[in-house]
Amino acid sequence: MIPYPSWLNAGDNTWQLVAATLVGLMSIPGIAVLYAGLVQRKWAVNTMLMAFSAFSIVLVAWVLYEFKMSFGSPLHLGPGILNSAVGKPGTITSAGSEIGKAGIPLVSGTGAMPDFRFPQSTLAYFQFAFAAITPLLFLGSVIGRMNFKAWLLFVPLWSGIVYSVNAFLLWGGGWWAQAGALDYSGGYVIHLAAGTSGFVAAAVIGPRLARDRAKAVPNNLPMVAIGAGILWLGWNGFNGGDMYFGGQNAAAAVLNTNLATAVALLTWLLLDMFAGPQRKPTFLGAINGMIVGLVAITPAAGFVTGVGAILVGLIASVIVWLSWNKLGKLRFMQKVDDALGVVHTHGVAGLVGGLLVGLFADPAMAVYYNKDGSVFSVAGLFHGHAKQLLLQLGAAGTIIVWDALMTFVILRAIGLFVKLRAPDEVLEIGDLAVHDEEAYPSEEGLAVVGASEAKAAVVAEPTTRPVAEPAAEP
Amino acid sequence: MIPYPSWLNAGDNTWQLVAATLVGLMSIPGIAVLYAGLVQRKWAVNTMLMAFSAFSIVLVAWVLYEFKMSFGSPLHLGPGILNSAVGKPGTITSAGSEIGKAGIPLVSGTGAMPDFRFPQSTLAYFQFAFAAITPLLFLGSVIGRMNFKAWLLFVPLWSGIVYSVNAFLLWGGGWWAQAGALDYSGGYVIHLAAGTSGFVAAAVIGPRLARDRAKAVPNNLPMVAIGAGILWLGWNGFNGGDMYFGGQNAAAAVLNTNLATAVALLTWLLLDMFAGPQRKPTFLGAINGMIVGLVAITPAAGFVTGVGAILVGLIASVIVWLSWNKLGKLRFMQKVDDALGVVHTHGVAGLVGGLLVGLFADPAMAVYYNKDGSVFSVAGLFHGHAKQLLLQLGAAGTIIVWDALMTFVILRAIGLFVKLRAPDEVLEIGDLAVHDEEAYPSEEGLAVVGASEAKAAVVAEPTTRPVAEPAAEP
Amino acid sequence: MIPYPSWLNAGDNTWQLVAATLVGLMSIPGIAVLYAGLVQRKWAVNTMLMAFSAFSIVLVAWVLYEFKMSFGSPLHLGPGILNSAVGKPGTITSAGSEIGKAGIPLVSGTGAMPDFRFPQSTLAYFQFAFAAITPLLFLGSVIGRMNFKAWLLFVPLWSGIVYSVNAFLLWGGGWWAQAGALDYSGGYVIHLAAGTSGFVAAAVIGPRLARDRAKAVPNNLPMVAIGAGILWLGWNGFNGGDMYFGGQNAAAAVLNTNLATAVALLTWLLLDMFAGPQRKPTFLGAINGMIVGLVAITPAAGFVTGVGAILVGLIASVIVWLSWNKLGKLRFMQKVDDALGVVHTHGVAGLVGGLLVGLFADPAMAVYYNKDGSVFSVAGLFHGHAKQLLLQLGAAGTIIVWDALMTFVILRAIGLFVKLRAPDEVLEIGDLAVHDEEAYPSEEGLAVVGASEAKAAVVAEPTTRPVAEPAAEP
Amino acid sequence: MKLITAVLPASGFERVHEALRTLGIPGVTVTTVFARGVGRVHDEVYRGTRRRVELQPAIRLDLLAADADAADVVHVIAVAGVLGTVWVTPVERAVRIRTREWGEAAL
Amino acid sequence: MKLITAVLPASGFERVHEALRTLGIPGVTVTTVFARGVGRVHDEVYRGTRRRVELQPAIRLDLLAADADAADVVHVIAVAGVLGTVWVTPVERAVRIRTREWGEAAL
Amino acid sequence: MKLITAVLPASGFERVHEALRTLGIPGVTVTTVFARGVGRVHDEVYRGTRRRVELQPAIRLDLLAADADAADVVHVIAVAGVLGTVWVTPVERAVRIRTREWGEAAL
Ligand SMILES: Nc1ncnc2c1ncn2[C@@H]1O[C@H](COP(=O)(O)OP(=O)(O)O)[C@@H](O)[C@H]1O
Ligand SMILES: Nc1ncnc2c1ncn2[C@@H]1O[C@H](COP(=O)(O)OP(=O)(O)O)[C@@H](O)[C@H]1O
Ligand SMILES: Nc1ncnc2c1ncn2[C@@H]1O[C@H](COP(=O)(O)OP(=O)(O)O)[C@@H](O)[C@H]1O
Repeated sequence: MIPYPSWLNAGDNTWQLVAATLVGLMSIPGIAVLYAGLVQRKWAVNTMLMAFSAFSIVLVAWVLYEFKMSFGSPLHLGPGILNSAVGKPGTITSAGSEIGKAGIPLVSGTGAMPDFRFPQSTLAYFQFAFAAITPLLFLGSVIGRMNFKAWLLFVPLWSGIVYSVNAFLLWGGGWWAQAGALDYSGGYVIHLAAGTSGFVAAAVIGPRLARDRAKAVPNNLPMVAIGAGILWLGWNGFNGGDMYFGGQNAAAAVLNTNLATAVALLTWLLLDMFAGPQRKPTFLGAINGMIVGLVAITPAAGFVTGVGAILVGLIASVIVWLSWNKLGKLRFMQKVDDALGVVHTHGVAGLVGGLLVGLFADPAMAVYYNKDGSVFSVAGLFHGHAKQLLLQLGAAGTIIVWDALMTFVILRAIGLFVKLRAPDEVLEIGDLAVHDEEAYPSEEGLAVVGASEAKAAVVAEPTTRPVAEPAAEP
Repeated sequence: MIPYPSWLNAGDNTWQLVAATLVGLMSIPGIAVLYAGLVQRKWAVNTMLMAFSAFSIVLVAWVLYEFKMSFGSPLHLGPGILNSAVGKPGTITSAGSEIGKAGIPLVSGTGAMPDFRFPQSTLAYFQFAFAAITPLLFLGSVIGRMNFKAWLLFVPLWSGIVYSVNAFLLWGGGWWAQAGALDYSGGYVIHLAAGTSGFVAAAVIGPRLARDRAKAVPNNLPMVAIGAGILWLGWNGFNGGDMYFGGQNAAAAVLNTNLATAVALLTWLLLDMFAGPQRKPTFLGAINGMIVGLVAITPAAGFVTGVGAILVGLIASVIVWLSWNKLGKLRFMQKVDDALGVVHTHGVAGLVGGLLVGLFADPAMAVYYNKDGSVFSVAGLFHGHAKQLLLQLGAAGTIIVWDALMTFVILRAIGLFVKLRAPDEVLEIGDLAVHDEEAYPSEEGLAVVGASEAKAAVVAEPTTRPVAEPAAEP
Repeated sequence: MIPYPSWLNAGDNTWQLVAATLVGLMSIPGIAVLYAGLVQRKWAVNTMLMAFSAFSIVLVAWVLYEFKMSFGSPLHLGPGILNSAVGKPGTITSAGSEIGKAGIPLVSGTGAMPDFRFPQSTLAYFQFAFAAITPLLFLGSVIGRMNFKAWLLFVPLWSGIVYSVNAFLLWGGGWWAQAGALDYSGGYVIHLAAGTSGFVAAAVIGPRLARDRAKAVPNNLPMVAIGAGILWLGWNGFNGGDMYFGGQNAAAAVLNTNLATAVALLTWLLLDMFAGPQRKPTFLGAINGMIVGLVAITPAAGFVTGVGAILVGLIASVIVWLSWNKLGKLRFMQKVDDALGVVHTHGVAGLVGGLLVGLFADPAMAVYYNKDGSVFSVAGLFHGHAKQLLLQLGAAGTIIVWDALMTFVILRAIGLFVKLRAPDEVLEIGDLAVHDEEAYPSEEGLAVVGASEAKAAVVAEPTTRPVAEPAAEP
Repeated sequence: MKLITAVLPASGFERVHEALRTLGIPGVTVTTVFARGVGRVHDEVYRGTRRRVELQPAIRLDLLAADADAADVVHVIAVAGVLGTVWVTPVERAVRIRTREWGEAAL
Repeated sequence: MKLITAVLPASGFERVHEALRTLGIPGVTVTTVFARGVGRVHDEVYRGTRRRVELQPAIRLDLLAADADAADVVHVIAVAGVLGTVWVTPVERAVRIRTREWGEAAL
Repeated sequence: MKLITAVLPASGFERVHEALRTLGIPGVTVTTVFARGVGRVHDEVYRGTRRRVELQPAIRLDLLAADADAADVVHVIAVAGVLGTVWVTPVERAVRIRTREWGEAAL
């Protein structure tokens, strides 16, 4: 008896499943508690529930239609980019599509990469984790006013219409992939998408209450640290898994990811200390820097060397720091209430990282090997391949336009049936009005009343006097 | 020089160790902080210490006698089920039993599964993680009144007498395994067991103080989110590891687990929104749904297809929602103070999941392969094997009766030597009385007094005046 | 096309990357939130930022010079130990050093161990995680008064000068490794080093404010539980990864690690209950015991049997409990303000564990296998190799002297340029003074003022009256 | 008009509050405070360091009452409570903001 | 000298505080309290168990004013506020510790 | 009988509390409040947004004293403290619930 077929390699399958689990942890509990700690106390529960429910919704959509739209056979909608912009929807719930060998029609078997060594369920689950984290990221733009029901509708529509096109174009063998645009593990598909869509959604839905914007301080920084730590280390799976094998490029991607992140964190920290308005190191600034580094290295992780990773971290952190502290203070930007600044830390950072691939991608960084010993790898402008930068620009433009447009359309369409914003009197109160729950419930409030059935018991409770009595002895 | 013997496959060994680590994380910090956030503030420390100490106790018991009782050679106690209900106790602390090849006498080499490809220490550690989480789960039934010393005695006894029998019967090649009853990774052995034993223990130990029951609100929902997130993703190891190899069935089990969980979470959410008493989505309701999905798919994970997983999530969530909101409100159920409702989310959910295996198990889901290319798999009622449902019922009945009975006996026995409940005046106060610690200590209390040795220093501290002075300048 | 070269084994590479990720998680968020929960509320942000920034700094130093100093070719500085005490500094940022096969000049290819089966980036990243956690550990000694800028300078200097020597001597094939001293995964290199350097640093920098020392209660025990849980399970990678392969010895190291930890936790718990001053089980005591077990088994994990692991846990826990509760109360020890007691839980525990290797190391615990089937393993005093104890003593002495001395020198040198302590008026206030942030910000403070630009908006906000109105209805 | 202030142990507060409701006192302001003598003096011990906590959490209750009712209210509190202290201070005037009612009408 | 105490809903507090600043009142002590009638009575529901929370978080404001100013201050608070209650108690003497000023000079 | 109320900076509170203990004052009610002037006015900056925090955490102390002792108590507080304000209001009657003692006996 043997445990699995010969096309399957337990090492590669394990790596992929572990990478997927790490990416899953980045969403739940990672982003959920990172954002729960960053928002006002009165919105923490709402934020977490939006995260948990979006994660669930995307998985259901994913197995029912979205995976095939992202990684299936192309749906030929017209000429040019329309010929391979999205896949035919379909389910992946049968036994065959769970335990059969993984494959992406336009990629596997075309010589673009080696045969997968794991089953389709591994590929589907790994890619689900990426699809799921994307709405969670731009949740940061719309928290504090979005109607919960509208969110439940928005997520499957956005994921099915927007995300699947992003993924198909760059990873499913779609038009931009064929043209040669690169996105190692989601600088465009995920982060630029989240930044763009979040910003548009924030504009369409409108700002939080003025009073909330003025008073929006975080509520729990250690909670932020937990989310941030899980994000950082979880990113080992996020970027490490996109070679699809537990090989040398995966390891290099992991090291580069950490390196760019460390540099970006320190860069932001030093900018805060020596150029910031208050000239002090701040924890939340460092975390911003960290996220910028993680996001910016994402499209580049396995394509650049360590030097490239250091430069990506440095450049992205400086640019986003300026974007955050200067651009973000402009009247124009203040009009749109991107609550947690996703447009900077994910949108700008993802864009910068994607363009830097066009500069720094180094052909010496072997992704795969040909049988003859030659390597499969990619090159950017600094390695004699100027066209790569154009390709990166083109792909970025496509993502920005498509995502912005469709986010707008989807929200307006939902707005016909359901209010996009919760009513102001609900916003005044927050979690308690939306969910009858609050983040840190206090018994004091209740000591004061008690549940009606319980009250009689409490008031009459015979233990009160004798128990309290000894306390008076001294 | 070679790193390991040829029977060992690093991919499979890695998968198994990672799976074990994920299950370990589900207990510590997962369950520990999930429960710490759900209990009253005054019981958070007690809850966490019970979790950490039970985790430790089970490991010591595991290597000294329990692993062999669960997965060793059978102890022939009589005819029928008694002939193979439990293994002979023994230690696994020698070099040979740590680095030798793994084996389960009644399973390995019988043709029921392929040879293990990892050492005995991997098997022992993996299975320990399951043994350890079980008492942590039913801890949720008894928190807020159980005497800590009684807990320290209860855990090794329950684990040795009850858990090892459950495990041996279904996983160690015992009577029910031989008969063909199925439990992919612990719907019965762990969750039905925890639900049953927790309920009985809650009844035997008696309820919390009436005042505590009335005021028992959670204290920290983001903490709950952390525990819940770790539970969800950790379950990838919980269910993914039970094929014992990093193969196609492991991947399918992971995908199915997530799918059932997502469906169950959304089902509970929608029930709360459209059928619940307050018609609002709640975070803790969603978490309940999540746990129900995870538990219900556990006995089925690698036996059903994606469709099966969706149905398991849906059916289990509806049934447990009703059990929680309707059955749980009955006077009868209210009498037993199952503090966190473990009987619903683990007991009922595990039972429902186990029975649904008898319906949905699909022979197309290959667990292993025979050399001739045919597959080893199992079938339920809907795939022509009606008997499976009976087997599932029988195994469930055995677990319920044995666990309920022995939990009762063990607690009564312990009660002869140690009080099962802490005294009422201790219960009034909680953590501070039991451990001299509280969950969120405040310096205000101390500012007010200070430690006696330190007081002199503080009062006389020369810095106070000059330091405070500048504050008055403006 | 093939995914990776034939010298690479995906299973081993995956194990190593996962182990590294687990160790990374131990630092971020593990230690960061463990310490953030243990310190006074007013120092939580400072502690976390020091942790995140040290983690980043070490990685940058690591790829630029430190990895080569720890695991590169020896720098011949003189006779004897000076001949192989540290490696030649150099970068590892080129493509070749990222995707080429891993190697340690003085170890690989010398017959001391099998050839690596993963790339250099895996080795570099794995070892980075150890280098990074070391300063985070002794951060616990100096929190609550160290100047943040001095910390930013101290970390790269200490890591480059002290850590790299420790690592080279014992792991990089340096003098003590050649002599036969053993440190499975860092009892000396990391924990003894952290304990020693932390204690010296605490002495050099001076104590916290007397008022702070008197009132230093932890602020969040569930946060401590999260950090502690991640530490425990993360240690599966910490000790499991040091065989460098996903083999039988890795599995045994994991099981032994957990076993020693469980025993040490329970030992401390029982000592607190039956010998402690207040005769009560305490959560933070249990966590101390847990850390002691983890630390003490670290140098021994794959060298001892299960019985050895139990003894290591038991002996170390008793000794450190006495050290903590008796030695630590002496006037001499009180003079040095080792804020979180790192000298006990890491220094003493690491030393005890290292010496116990000299007693319990069991030749039956195969680390690697020779082609002829014989095993490579080590033996301690109880297995006929008395010299091992002397070697362990010698290596410990070297570490203690070198680390103490250089920590002193480095700090004094930094002190010439930057104040080592923050000024007293900053210490009075804590996080708010250093970072303009606090751990649990409250909107109450702000409700009271509001940001100046925002105030107008708030005061004039038209919604206030109508929104508040309905509240008055009942 | 009088201001009646009571400092009560947290555990006994429900009884007093219930008694006041029965009496028909609608408005009451509740503050969480620290007081001595309202709970057991206890130690907290973190990582082996013992600290005495002499002030325990308690509940402070402020309520306005008409001159005529003040004695009754104090009596009710004293009877319903187990531990704690009550005191009465004179109030010169009171305003209910919503209705702008002054004096005893504002109660 | 008078002590003026106001219990206000948290959301209306900024307006009152701002009004007082405009009036030039420097010292004020703010306490977070629980009060009835200052917010919507609501339920909290955890895991299916409903509990009524009748007392909502509110802000209590204490400030000392000279006899002559007391009426003005009360008026300002009543006009700027929306809900809540204000009352005035007599104060016999006050000391500003830093300057050791007594009486109305201490304000 | 008098009610003496002091608002003190948190850091100076120990000294005052200690002084009162030396004076033999057993009962005292402590509330955590927000006050101005008791600490450095500072800014909090989260993610680049600066907010001024003018009210700092402080400690409010209420204690009842016999008419004869009130002046002494105020004096002790004023001497032991560094910053803050103290004021005295008249109390008409006090009850210690446990013993049902009235008036000055209740102190
Ligand atoms: N008699 C009272 N004693 C103490 N506090 C009171 C009294 N009356 C009102 N308050 C405080 O003022 C708050 C609002 O008062 P209320 O009279 O209920 O105003 P409204 O009728 O406008 O809602 C109350 O919740 C309470 O805290
Ligand atoms: N008129 C007042 N009413 C109420 N509280 C006051 C008053 N004056 C001062 N306080 C309280 O005392 C604290 C310190 O008073 P302040 O006069 O500002 O002292 P200093 O001038 O020494 O800083 C204030 O923040 C406030 O809380
Ligand atoms: N003189 C006082 N001034 C202010 N508060 C007091 C005074 N006396 C008692 N209290 C408050 O009431 C609480 C209980 O009073 P105490 O006289 O100690 O009651 P008992 O003697 O019944 O324990 C005290 O902790 C304190 O908060």
